[in-house]
Amino acid sequence: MSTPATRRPGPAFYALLFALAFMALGPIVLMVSNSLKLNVDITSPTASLLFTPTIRNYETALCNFLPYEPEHISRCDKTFGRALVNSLVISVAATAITLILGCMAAYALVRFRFMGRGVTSLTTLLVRMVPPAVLLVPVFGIWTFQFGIDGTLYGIVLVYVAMNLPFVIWILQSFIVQVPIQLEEAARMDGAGPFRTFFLVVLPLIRPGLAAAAIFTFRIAWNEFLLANALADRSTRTVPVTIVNSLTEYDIDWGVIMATGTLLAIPPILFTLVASRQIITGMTAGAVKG
Amino acid sequence: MPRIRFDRVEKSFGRTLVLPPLDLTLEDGEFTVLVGPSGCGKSTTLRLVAGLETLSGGEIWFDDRAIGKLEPKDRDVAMVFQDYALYPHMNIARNMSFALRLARQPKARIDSEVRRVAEMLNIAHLLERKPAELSGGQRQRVAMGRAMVRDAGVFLFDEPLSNLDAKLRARMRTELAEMRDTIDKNMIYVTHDQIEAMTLGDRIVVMNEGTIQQQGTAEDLFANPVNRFVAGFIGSPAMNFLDGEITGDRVAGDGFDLLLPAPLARRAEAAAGRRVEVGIRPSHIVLDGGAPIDLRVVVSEYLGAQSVLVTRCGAAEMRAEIASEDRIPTGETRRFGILTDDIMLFDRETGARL
Amino acid sequence: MPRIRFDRVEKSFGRTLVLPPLDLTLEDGEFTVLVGPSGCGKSTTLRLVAGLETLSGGEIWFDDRAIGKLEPKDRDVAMVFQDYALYPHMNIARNMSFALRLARQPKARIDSEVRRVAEMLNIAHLLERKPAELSGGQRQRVAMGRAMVRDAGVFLFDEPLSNLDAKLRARMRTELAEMRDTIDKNMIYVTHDQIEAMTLGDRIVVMNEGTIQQQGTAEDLFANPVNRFVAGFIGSPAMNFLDGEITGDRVAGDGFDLLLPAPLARRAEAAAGRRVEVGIRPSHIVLDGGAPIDLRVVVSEYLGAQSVLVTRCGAAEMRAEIASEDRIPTGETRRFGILTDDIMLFDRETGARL
Amino acid sequence: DPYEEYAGTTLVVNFPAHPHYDAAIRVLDQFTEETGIEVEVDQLQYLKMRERQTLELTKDEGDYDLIAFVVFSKADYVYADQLENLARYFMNPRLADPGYDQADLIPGYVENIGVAGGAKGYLPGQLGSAYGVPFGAETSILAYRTDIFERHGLTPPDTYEELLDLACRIPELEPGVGGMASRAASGHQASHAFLLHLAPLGGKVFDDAWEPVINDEAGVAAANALKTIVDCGPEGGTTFGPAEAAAAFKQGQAAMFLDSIAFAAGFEDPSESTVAGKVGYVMHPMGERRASQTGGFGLAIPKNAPNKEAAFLLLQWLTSKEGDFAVAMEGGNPSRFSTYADPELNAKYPYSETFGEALKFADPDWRPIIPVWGSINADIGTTMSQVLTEGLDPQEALDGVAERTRDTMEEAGYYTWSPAE
Amino acid sequence: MLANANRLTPYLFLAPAVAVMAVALLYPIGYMIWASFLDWNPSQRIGEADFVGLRNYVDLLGDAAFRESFWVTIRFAAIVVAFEMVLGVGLALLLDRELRGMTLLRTVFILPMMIAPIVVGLVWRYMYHPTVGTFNRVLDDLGLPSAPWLSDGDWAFASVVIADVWQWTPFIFILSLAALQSLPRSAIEAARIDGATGWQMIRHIKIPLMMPVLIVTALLRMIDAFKVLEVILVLTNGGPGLSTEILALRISRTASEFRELGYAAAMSNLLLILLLVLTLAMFGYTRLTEARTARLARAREIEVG
Ligand SMILES: Nc1ncnc2c1ncn2[C@@H]1O[C@H](COP(=O)(O)OP(=O)(O)OP(=O)(O)O)[C@@H](O)[C@H]1O
Ligand SMILES: Nc1ncnc2c1ncn2[C@@H]1O[C@H](COP(=O)(O)OP(=O)(O)OP(=O)(O)O)[C@@H](O)[C@H]1O
Ligand SMILES: [Mg+2]
Ligand SMILES: [Mg+2]
Repeated sequence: MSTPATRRPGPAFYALLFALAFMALGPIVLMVSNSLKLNVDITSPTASLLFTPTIRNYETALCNFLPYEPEHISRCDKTFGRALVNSLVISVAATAITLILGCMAAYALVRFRFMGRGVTSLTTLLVRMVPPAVLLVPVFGIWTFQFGIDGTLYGIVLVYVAMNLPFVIWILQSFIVQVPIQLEEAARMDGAGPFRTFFLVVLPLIRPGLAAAAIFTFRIAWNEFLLANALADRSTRTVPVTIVNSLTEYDIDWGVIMATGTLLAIPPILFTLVASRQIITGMTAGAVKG
Repeated sequence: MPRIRFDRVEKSFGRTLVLPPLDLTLEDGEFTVLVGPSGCGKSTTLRLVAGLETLSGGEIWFDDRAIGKLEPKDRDVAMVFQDYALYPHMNIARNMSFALRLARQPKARIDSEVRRVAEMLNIAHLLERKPAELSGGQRQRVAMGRAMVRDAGVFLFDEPLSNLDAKLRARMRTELAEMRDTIDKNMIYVTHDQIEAMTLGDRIVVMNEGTIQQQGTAEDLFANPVNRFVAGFIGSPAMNFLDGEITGDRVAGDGFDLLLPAPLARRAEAAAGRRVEVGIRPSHIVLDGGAPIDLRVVVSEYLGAQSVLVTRCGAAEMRAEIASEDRIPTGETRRFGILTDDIMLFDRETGARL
Repeated sequence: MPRIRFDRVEKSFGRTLVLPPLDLTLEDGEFTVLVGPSGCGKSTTLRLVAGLETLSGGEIWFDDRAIGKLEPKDRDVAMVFQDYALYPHMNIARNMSFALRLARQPKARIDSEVRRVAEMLNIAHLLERKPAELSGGQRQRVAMGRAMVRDAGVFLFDEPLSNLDAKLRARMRTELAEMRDTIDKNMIYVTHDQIEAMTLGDRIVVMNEGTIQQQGTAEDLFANPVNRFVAGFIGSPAMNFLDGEITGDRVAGDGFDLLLPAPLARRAEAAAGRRVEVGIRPSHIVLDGGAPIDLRVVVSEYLGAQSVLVTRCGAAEMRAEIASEDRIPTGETRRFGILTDDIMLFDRETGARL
Repeated sequence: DPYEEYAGTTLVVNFPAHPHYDAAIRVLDQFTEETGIEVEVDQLQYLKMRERQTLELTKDEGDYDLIAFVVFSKADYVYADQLENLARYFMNPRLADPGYDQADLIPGYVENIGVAGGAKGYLPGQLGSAYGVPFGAETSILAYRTDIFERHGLTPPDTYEELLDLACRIPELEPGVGGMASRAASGHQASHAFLLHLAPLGGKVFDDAWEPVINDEAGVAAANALKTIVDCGPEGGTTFGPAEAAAAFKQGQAAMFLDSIAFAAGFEDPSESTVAGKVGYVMHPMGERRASQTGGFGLAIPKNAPNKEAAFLLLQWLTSKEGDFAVAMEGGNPSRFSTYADPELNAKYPYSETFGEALKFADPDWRPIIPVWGSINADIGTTMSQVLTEGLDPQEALDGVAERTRDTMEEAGYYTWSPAE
Repeated sequence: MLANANRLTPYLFLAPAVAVMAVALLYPIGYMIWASFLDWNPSQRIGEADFVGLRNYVDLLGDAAFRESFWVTIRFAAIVVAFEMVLGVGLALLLDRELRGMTLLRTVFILPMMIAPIVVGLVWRYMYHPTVGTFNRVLDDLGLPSAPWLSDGDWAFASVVIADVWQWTPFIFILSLAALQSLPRSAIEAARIDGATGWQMIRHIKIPLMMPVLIVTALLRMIDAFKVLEVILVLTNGGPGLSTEILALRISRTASEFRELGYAAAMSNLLLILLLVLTLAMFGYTRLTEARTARLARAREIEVG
């Protein structure tokens, strides 16, 4: 119903929260602060909390976006911008498609008893157990020689959708189960067929689950490296691929890595902020008596 | 609008048999009220008509169409759920208009229809709220409104007014009665409220443990119950039952000995010596006149114009309904009169009325 | 057991003010019934006592302890929720025993207590089922049972019998009455059922839109309502109201002209010429005797022993309660009698009783 | 003009992310200017590049016209018949530049990177033939801190004895400074570090009949040398990859560094290095013999390349005297003696001469380049890591490696022709 | 609902997802199963590889490194899943309240998961660095001896576990939080009235009601823990020795570094079987279906086909 009367949390709660937040954030703060340092400062054994921040690393990472040419950069990697766009397109598309297909399948597995349900559901889980490393070569071969979609964005989206579907299907099942079935009954009485019942009634009510699944799916699609590296060609490469590709064995440019890592983290964090707003209480309050 | 016919309909949940084979016909345009004790299968019966449960056996016919396998949306049925089942993510207006929107009705029609029904239900000021922000009775009214905006052939109401106050309930009753009279729908209505059952139903069907005990008009059931169950179930306060034995044209038991009226005596003749239960309605126990009986008044329950006296006749409890003006002190034993013309006799084993 | 005192308690949900400052005292060991139209704030009041809602203002006192900020578990309160709120993952037995198990009662005691209450509620055969496998009324009984097994100081009942049939309801009423008499608890009971309100309540509190209209015994409220609202709310069928005007010791209006009894006439004097509403209870319209009035019978509603006649007096609707034996043909205009000793007058603007 | 026909073509080349190729990319504009051939570079981390190429080369028509390949890919690509034999191009008078001067190319590099089909299949020999040209090839040298050595009157080591002695003596003389920074992380790094010492100490992985001899005396000596170096090196050395090892040296945490010449430029860059200007370079010390590492990259034309001839022109241009010099001036690693001898280069990079000298001892066979090398390499690396961190006995460890290696070789068919024992 | 539905409906709902998975996963997996009977290097197309029957599997039995990494994997998965479940669920319970700035705070706890694994690996590698790393610096400031974070087998294992727990606890956290927020509020109110204290509420109401989600979450996390790759690759590359060489890493190296695809496929098939057995043993088929079928809502399903 409405906000329940809860006792204000005590200082212990805040202390614990602070400690946990510190642990969660520590490495990230380190990453961000190192991204503002010169390499000498990062690796110097005497480094301290005090340093003069520099945006050089960001200039390097983003050099092809800058209107000017920073002098410390001897060579500008022109692909970052394009990769960013690719990454965005791929992850958003993959997330959207995965969620839609996944929740539909989950719904079927939860609400219908039909021939092949057990097998379907277990197989779904099974395909998630295969490490991508072994799938790499066959996927590349099939995409290239059979489907002819190597190097295309939708080729990558396809494999991401498939990879994430099992997760989405399984996780959403347990959220769909919790939707009071009476609501679906009501919708059917109101003349909705199964699809409209699902999209108009069930889907809005599993928003917390969807949001959680979306965060996760987006994250995988955004950060995935292995398959993207194999399937993407020069024009469809994603940001993680460009990052990894710029690492050398000879000289880890910590500053630039941290800067790129920070930049790379921004879109999924924004996505998380938006999505986690959907994880809200009491979606089904007031629906039924029971 | 269809005539609904249950043809040996069965329903069980797992091993729990809820409806043993059930036959029932609901005529076109009829307002049928289902009553029966909690858990007797009323909701299940409605849900079978709606298509929300699969039949375990038998068939349901809408006119001459077997609908047992049809999807709910193809049955043209509107329903008010006992547990409301409101869409928690839609506001009230959208809850009520959902079916119309699905049917792609013109927006203007939807709005005016929703407003009309909402006003009738006193919830017009709540249209923007979500179900979670409503009181129990308001939710129930939304559930009601959701069915009433629709133009279905069959309406199913599952205790739609149980959480409303008497006044609103009376008003809703009137609305429903009007709806029953003006539009030609087939309506099935489940209620525990005797007044609703009696005032609304063209026909009342009394169920117990999944089987139909009796069906007929309110007067039929009240005046001529076929068995002890119906007699005890219909009428409020409920009929009193006294264990007795028939000897000749009298029936006697612990604390009473009554002369049976001629027609009843004739019917009872066959049962001479049999152990029976004597049914006496509280309204047939009067202060003056009738066959005398001594009752000890235990409690007097004030109900407004009437009061109910809880009394003891031997070990048995007897309730009598009297006008509140006639104050009876409790604790005393007093002579009352029984209008023996109206008493009923039931076989103590089978419960059948003699 | 505590005495519960509401001290200028306020509650609003966002911008919706539900309870304007409310003062109310519930004595130790008292059984208080809250009645009022749907949405008037009854459940909110109970939830405030339970600690499920935060106060927007004021304070609630249990004896001399301010409990406004206490957690529900520290208030020693048992509650039956209007929407049941059963634990979906526990079977019935575990639902009912949850509080006892939390309190680490001995297992044997828990079992026997649960069984006792379950039997009383007719749900002993369902103890192994999950809530989802129960009918609406059965769920409600579980909700009831869950509170009744407990030994709390305050019991809160939110329409606990609304989905039960008349018979079971009568039985539960008796149980509750017994509980009220034998154990010394503070009980607050919300109901829409007039009979429950009248038979159970030591005191009845009538609320409307969050404010208390009147409190007192059932007879107080029925016989001496302070305003039109209470008069119209208490009593079933509800009081009839006719617009009229006072001239001298008469009150007249469309289709009627009644001589006021002396005491009322005296009180009405001050209001001479004022527009009033005349309140006449359906039971005070009789077939013989009384002040004559012509009424056109529109509908006759059969209620068992009684029937309600819906009649027209001018444009207004009047209901009369008569014994079912006295059949009155509908459609005819007939002379009835009004027992003028019992009529009431209300100011048409303020609703206050004259 | 040999280039005329191809002017306007866009070549797609696949280069690793590596300082040498960074330098090469900087001179590509010059190539385009001179020839009218456009070049588009796809630069990848070198292991990823290898993975990508593995997949890419199986296609019917590939994306790349010219690839840079890691030296140990030579076996895989040539074996799978995925590289063009360069003979076709050097034979073609319209393409081959008469002034190319093959003799100027450093032989150790060419043999190691470019040629296959001779002895053992992966080495030069009578029937060998070139599939690639070294470009960005590397050898090992010893870098040391001149200031520390001067302060304590030390001379840079020329033999392993001296090296190991100094490696452990310096931490005593100069507290907080490790003797020598070396890569040693589990896997490829530890294996690489071990092999770096194996050849100078007189060992080999296989004998001429492909029998593993890694566990002989020289092998054990190499393992012990590595262990000594890591033990006396900077703290946490067992987790170092080359970058960390170099970083430790740059930060002054080690007095010596024995690894590829490719790191030298970084040491001299004051924006990264705290020891710039204080580094001296000498040849890889000798044990039984002088044998420095050979490695790095070569350029090759894939069989499925769309523009092979233009690609050859680019390959030839980059590895020509002029190209090699231009790249070297940008900070690359020359592949020609003439470049190393160039005074202009020496003026800019004073250490070049030492490097040129060291290259004469570059050993093309310091590690086998055969298709099954990957798993053997990993096994050596893991086992070495156990020697370094878990105190596993070197002899025992290497015996184990030898045994497993033999099984691998057996399975791969290397003993098909040798009589069973 | 659930009664009287068209028998095609479930298949229509499933079809798109199944089609995508069949084309993009099952088909390649089919290849991989076939590949486990081949001697296949990635420079070959599959048709060119030699059929070797069960040789890859036979070799696996005698592969000591594989055995070792098998146990490392099991240990790793068990430990991280246990830690992450406890931490993640605990955190979710802690943050399941309506305070100001909650969305932001929740995002903070989700952050670690959003950082690219490769970057996570590098950041932690930096923090574990023997001299300039954060941890040793702190130890140093506290006057404690520095720890061999990545250079000792047991320490490295622990370090890898810590990094994984840091990165993946958010996974459990979000899903538990979403589950908590979807709980029927009325049951919680009832329990408060029944006198449940915070812990009892968690123990008797929240956890049991979250169970379907928790089971699936633990299961998915376990499966993923068996596939963790990038972070370990960057942190230790499986070392020192084989102390952190989990199977996924070994499989990936076998495929790309050793170029023995058939052997890698055989390993991954064994991993698959292991996971399946573990899944069924730990959760049981019934518990799994229970997570799917209605424990809560009115227990009805559509029966068709
Ligand atoms: N969360 C909420 N937000 C806004 N308004 C609310 C909320 N909860 C209840 N209300 C409003 O407060 C008023 C009182 O509600 P309450 O539930 O106390 O009514 P009630 O007297 O119990 O009614 P009923 O008999 O219908 O159960 C209602 O008008 C309702 O719409
Ligand atoms: N899913 C189920 N599994 C097992 N038994 C069930 C299930 N649903 C209902 N029942 C049982 O079927 C019987 C009939 O239920 P139904 O809901 O039709 O009762 P009802 O007549 O509507 O009662 P009420 O007046 O209490 O709502 C009840 O005894 C109930 O316990
Ligand atoms: Mg029901
Ligand atoms: Mg209420």
